[in-house]
Amino acid sequence: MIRAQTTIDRRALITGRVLQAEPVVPPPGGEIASILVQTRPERLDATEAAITALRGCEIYGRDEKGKLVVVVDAPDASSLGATLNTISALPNVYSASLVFHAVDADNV
Amino acid sequence: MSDVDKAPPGQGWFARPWRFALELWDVLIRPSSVFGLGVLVLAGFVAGVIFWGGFNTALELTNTEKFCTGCHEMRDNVFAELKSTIHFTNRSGVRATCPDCHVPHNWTDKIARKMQASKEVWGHLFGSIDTRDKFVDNRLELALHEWARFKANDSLECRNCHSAQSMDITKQSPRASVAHQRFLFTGEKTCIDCHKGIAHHLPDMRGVPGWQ
Amino acid sequence: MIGKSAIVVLAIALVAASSSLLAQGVTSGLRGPAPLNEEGPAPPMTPMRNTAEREIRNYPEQPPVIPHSIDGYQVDMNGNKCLSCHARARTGESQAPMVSITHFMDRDGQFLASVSPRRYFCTECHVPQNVTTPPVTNDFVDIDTILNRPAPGGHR
Amino acid sequence: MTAPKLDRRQVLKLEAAAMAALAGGMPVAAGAANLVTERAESEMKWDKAPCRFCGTGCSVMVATKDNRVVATHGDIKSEVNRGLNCVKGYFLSKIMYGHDRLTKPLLRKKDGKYDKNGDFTEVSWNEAFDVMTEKFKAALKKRGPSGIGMFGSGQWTIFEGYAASKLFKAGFRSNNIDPNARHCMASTAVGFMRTFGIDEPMGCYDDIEATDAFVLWGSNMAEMHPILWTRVADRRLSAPHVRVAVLSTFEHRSFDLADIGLVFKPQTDLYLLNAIANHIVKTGRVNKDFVDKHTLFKRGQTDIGYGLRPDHPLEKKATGRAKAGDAQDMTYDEYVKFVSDYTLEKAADMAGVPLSRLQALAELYADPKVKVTSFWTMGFNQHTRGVWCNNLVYNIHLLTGKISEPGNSPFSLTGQPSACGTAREVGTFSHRLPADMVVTNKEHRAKAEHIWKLPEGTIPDKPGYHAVLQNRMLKDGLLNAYWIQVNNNLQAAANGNEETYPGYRNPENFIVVSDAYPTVTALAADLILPTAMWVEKEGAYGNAERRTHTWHQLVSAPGEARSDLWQLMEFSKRFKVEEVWPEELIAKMPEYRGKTLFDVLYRNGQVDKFPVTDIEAGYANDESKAFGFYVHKGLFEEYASFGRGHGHDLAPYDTYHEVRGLRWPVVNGQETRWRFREGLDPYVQQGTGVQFYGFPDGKARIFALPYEPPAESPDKDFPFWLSTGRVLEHWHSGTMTRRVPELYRAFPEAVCFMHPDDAADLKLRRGDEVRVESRRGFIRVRLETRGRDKPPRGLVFVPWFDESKLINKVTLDATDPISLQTDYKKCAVRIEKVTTT
Repeated sequence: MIRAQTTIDRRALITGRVLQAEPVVPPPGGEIASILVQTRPERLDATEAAITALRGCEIYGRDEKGKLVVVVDAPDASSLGATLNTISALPNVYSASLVFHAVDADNV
Repeated sequence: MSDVDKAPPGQGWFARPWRFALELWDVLIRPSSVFGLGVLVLAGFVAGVIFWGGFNTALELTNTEKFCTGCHEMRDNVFAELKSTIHFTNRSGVRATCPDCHVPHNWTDKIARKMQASKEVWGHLFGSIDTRDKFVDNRLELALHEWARFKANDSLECRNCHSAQSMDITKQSPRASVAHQRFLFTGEKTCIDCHKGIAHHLPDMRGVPGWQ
Repeated sequence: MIGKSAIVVLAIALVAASSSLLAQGVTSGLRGPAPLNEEGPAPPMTPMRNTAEREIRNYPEQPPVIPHSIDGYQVDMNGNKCLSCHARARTGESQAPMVSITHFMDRDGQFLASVSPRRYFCTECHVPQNVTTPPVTNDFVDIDTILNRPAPGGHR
Repeated sequence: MTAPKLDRRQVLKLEAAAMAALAGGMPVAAGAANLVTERAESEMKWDKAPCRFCGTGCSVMVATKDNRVVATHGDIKSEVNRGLNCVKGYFLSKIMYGHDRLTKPLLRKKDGKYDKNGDFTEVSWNEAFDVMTEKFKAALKKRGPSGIGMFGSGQWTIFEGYAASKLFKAGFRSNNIDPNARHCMASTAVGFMRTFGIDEPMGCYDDIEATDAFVLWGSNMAEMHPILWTRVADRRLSAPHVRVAVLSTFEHRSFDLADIGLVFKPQTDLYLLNAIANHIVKTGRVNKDFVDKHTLFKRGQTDIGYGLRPDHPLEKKATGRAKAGDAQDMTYDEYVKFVSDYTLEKAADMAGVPLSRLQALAELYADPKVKVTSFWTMGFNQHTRGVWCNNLVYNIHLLTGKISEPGNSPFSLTGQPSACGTAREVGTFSHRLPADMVVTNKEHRAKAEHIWKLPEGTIPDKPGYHAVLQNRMLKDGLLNAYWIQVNNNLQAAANGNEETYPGYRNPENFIVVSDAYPTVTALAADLILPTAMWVEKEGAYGNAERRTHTWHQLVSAPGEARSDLWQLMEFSKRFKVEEVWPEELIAKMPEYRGKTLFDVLYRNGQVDKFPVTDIEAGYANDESKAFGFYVHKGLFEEYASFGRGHGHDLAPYDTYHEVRGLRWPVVNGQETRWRFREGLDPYVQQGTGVQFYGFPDGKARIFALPYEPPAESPDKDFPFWLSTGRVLEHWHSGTMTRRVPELYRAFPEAVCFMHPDDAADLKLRRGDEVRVESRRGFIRVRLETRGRDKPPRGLVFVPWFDESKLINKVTLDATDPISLQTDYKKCAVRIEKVTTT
């Protein structure tokens, strides 16, 4: 979770950012990933609901053959991994493949 | 001496030197009637210096890269690997030779290490590492010995040249500077913890802390 | 140093240009000033860029270049020096960026506990950079510049 | 502060969603409503295309926006690379945008008209073609069809190679057309023809996941075929029993994965190969049943020379030179006796390798329980006995029956994206026709003439000048009008100082170079034609595993740049049949009288059969627009008619735009992954089990071929071996990759890799400037004693990507006398320090 750091960050010291007025914070999470989920077509709605209920998960696409495009916004990589594992462990999910992963680390 | 010379032929291999020793002892305990005490003490001192110097010179001879790389085990494996590293060539031309890193600089440790080294001579004579493949098979064990030694003496041989006190972190790359401040200066880690494989190829690193 | 060698290069360029029988209206910056039937001097080798600053990428799928020197880094059957800092378990201590979790997917799209063996040899995709200026520039324009918007993920 | 940040994250999420939708083959639905506007505006169009670089044939996804390529990434749907690219592939997006892209034809002119010693001046296409036509007609008049020639490429698209081959062999009636694949794949192609009677690998990349052992013979896959290397690494690291053996004349990155690494003395690979065969025989591990049923034994001609000019002393004394490719029948027992001289002990001694490792390697092949995939590239092919090396490695696989099944695979890798697809399958070599046919065979010529609707006798019956011979003929003034497309032969051809450059600058010759950038070859030309590249045109490539894949035109070429295909077809309009064909030929088909070559070759009712409306909606196609018909489909379908029903079946053209390539033969819509084995290959007759149907008797050939020394070895004046090759970050002559800043900086200039002890002996240090000099020429380069390549003592390695250090001025133009491919891996040089003044 994002928390302000009180001590001087070494990286900030090296890069000179310590001189800026803003408090130095660790990079905000912003791990964005997309997951392609293949589920049993007749259980598509239930699966979609289950995924939407997970934290940081949004559905960006679905097709009646049982595919779902899930976009995850997670605070860090390990919760991203956990989310992925949770989705693949959901009932009626055949496979959940990670397609895209990037970090929206705004530290400029 | 004359007695020895006159000793009748055919006497046993033990009797001759034994008699010589007895005679010598006789001479040594008899007070000198020719030289003064001062002269004798001085001569004894000089002889001692020469003897000690000789021993040390001989020891130091084994402490050169030339000696180390006299065996093909060293020359074709670890020394060949050293040649492409920063410890062999670098911007200022100050280079490390084998004993700089692998022979302790204080005397007791050095002698202890030298006694250990007699095992390596044994290994050489019996060909336990006479091919590259055998060397590679044994590499992990050999490396573990050296890592343990560096770890135990807080990377003393590194620090003979690389004193933490003398490091100018502003001259280091940002990554090195951060790491040294965080781990080296705080004493959390010692050189070898992070710099394994800096002068030779690494063994199989599975299970080694800090490696995957 | 640089100034001096630039003068040398310039001088050679002048000599080459005046002596060449093939006055060419078109030149190649990559070839340099030496005429095709002659061979010019080799400029000094350049050092590797050695910083901790991450380079901006032109699009999210582009593998980041390595901003630091990897001279002497061993990546083979015995060990992977890169992962000793960039592996998930190591980044806490090393403060290096973690390998993207896309690297945990195997060929069949399964998610593994650690970096997939197919991604083991880092330098197939990630390369260090010499401190040098390419003689020919590149006019590539990324999507964010085209759309005049902030880069959606400059740092990864 | 927060507003732009939210936008950025949303943009990123949209991209993530688009990527996943693309992978799943679904339309992307909008997410939250407030993102719709942003989306519509920022949407990029994603399309598939094969990578522009090596023969691996990875598929990439290319994003375009406003007629520009804005991003590329590995195609998740592609079987070959499953979402990965190597560093070059990831930067494909930039290869077309080098600042010095050529956009107008450039002609050497003085005082307003063409002059060989003039300056390059911008001209119109019309003027360019006028001068070019005049020069080609003059050469034809002076020397007949042998006076003109063309040097093409394994980077030509299938259409371009086919159109060029047709224009020269049928239109101009000159077989003086050869691809640069001659430098790259010729030994492999001839090796296949000699052992199997049909070209190209029987296996495919799926062998990688099925095998127990990899053996790399003169192949640095870690740098040259990075994506295949990721598959090899994946297999080795996830299946602990798998072994990797790497053989080379110097240590390189592939040794990082090697269980068995062997650095052998140059040329002794011939010895090692025979010794392994002997080991298999001696230890009783010959698969007798397989050998009896499916193979024959042949004794090859020996003392065949080195492909140098005929007056060279080595050629004069080579007794078997005239019949280099011949072979006589022999028995199994005679073969056993032949290889019995080649013991592992002798081989280890000759090659300077540890016997224990050689034994371990031989056992991989001999052990019937171990499936072996052998890979090789230029170490075998660029070899004065390259065809022999290919034959000898097949011997090993045939003796053990380890062939044509998953995991057991002798596999030659290709260096160019369409060395297989264009150079070999289309048959753009000076001796070949499509579908493995040759110009020297009357029936083959007749078949081609029939398909092309041409009079009998149109195609000349003698092979034309091959790559190396073309340069010699240019220098000797016997080849006077010469067109070079998609390659950089001044940089690539060996002995450039004595042969290539004097040939191009010979006042009797007119040299045309079609290229996207001012390469050294272009700078040595008289006319430069600006050329469209990669996704600026519709294209098709064929990779090393027989996979044909296509792409659409995605953006327009800059300025007046035009594709090679347009150039070839447009140029053909300038020749009337009467100007290039003798009267007796025209008399056989008088309806062609008065027509242009364009009409005869491309407006023949076949090539122009498909209307432009057949082009998939949403894609530009500049050539088809220019000529008024769907050029690519027409050329492809006519070409495909050569191979359909003859073991080279291609699917209908439109299919290829839908899939990530298919491996031929494609029969009943099914691709073929392993050839010659019943159940896997539809061409194998039932009940035969295995059938090498390239030869009428269905049998493969096992060859007895000895060790013979190289053309040039180090001596006291030139004490080092020189080997040349590539590096990961640059592809071939660096024309594209050195214009990508990230790739340039990764490996800015060529260096000379040397053993540190050799350097110390010569009083040289890392970073010193040295002259690498042979009997033919020199270059100046910096010395490297560290880094990725670690030569043994007595050998240096210099990559050839750097046009500011033309290492091929130093190399020797000795070739394999059978395949006529140059040996770039062995010549003698001396290394001297450059003393700066």
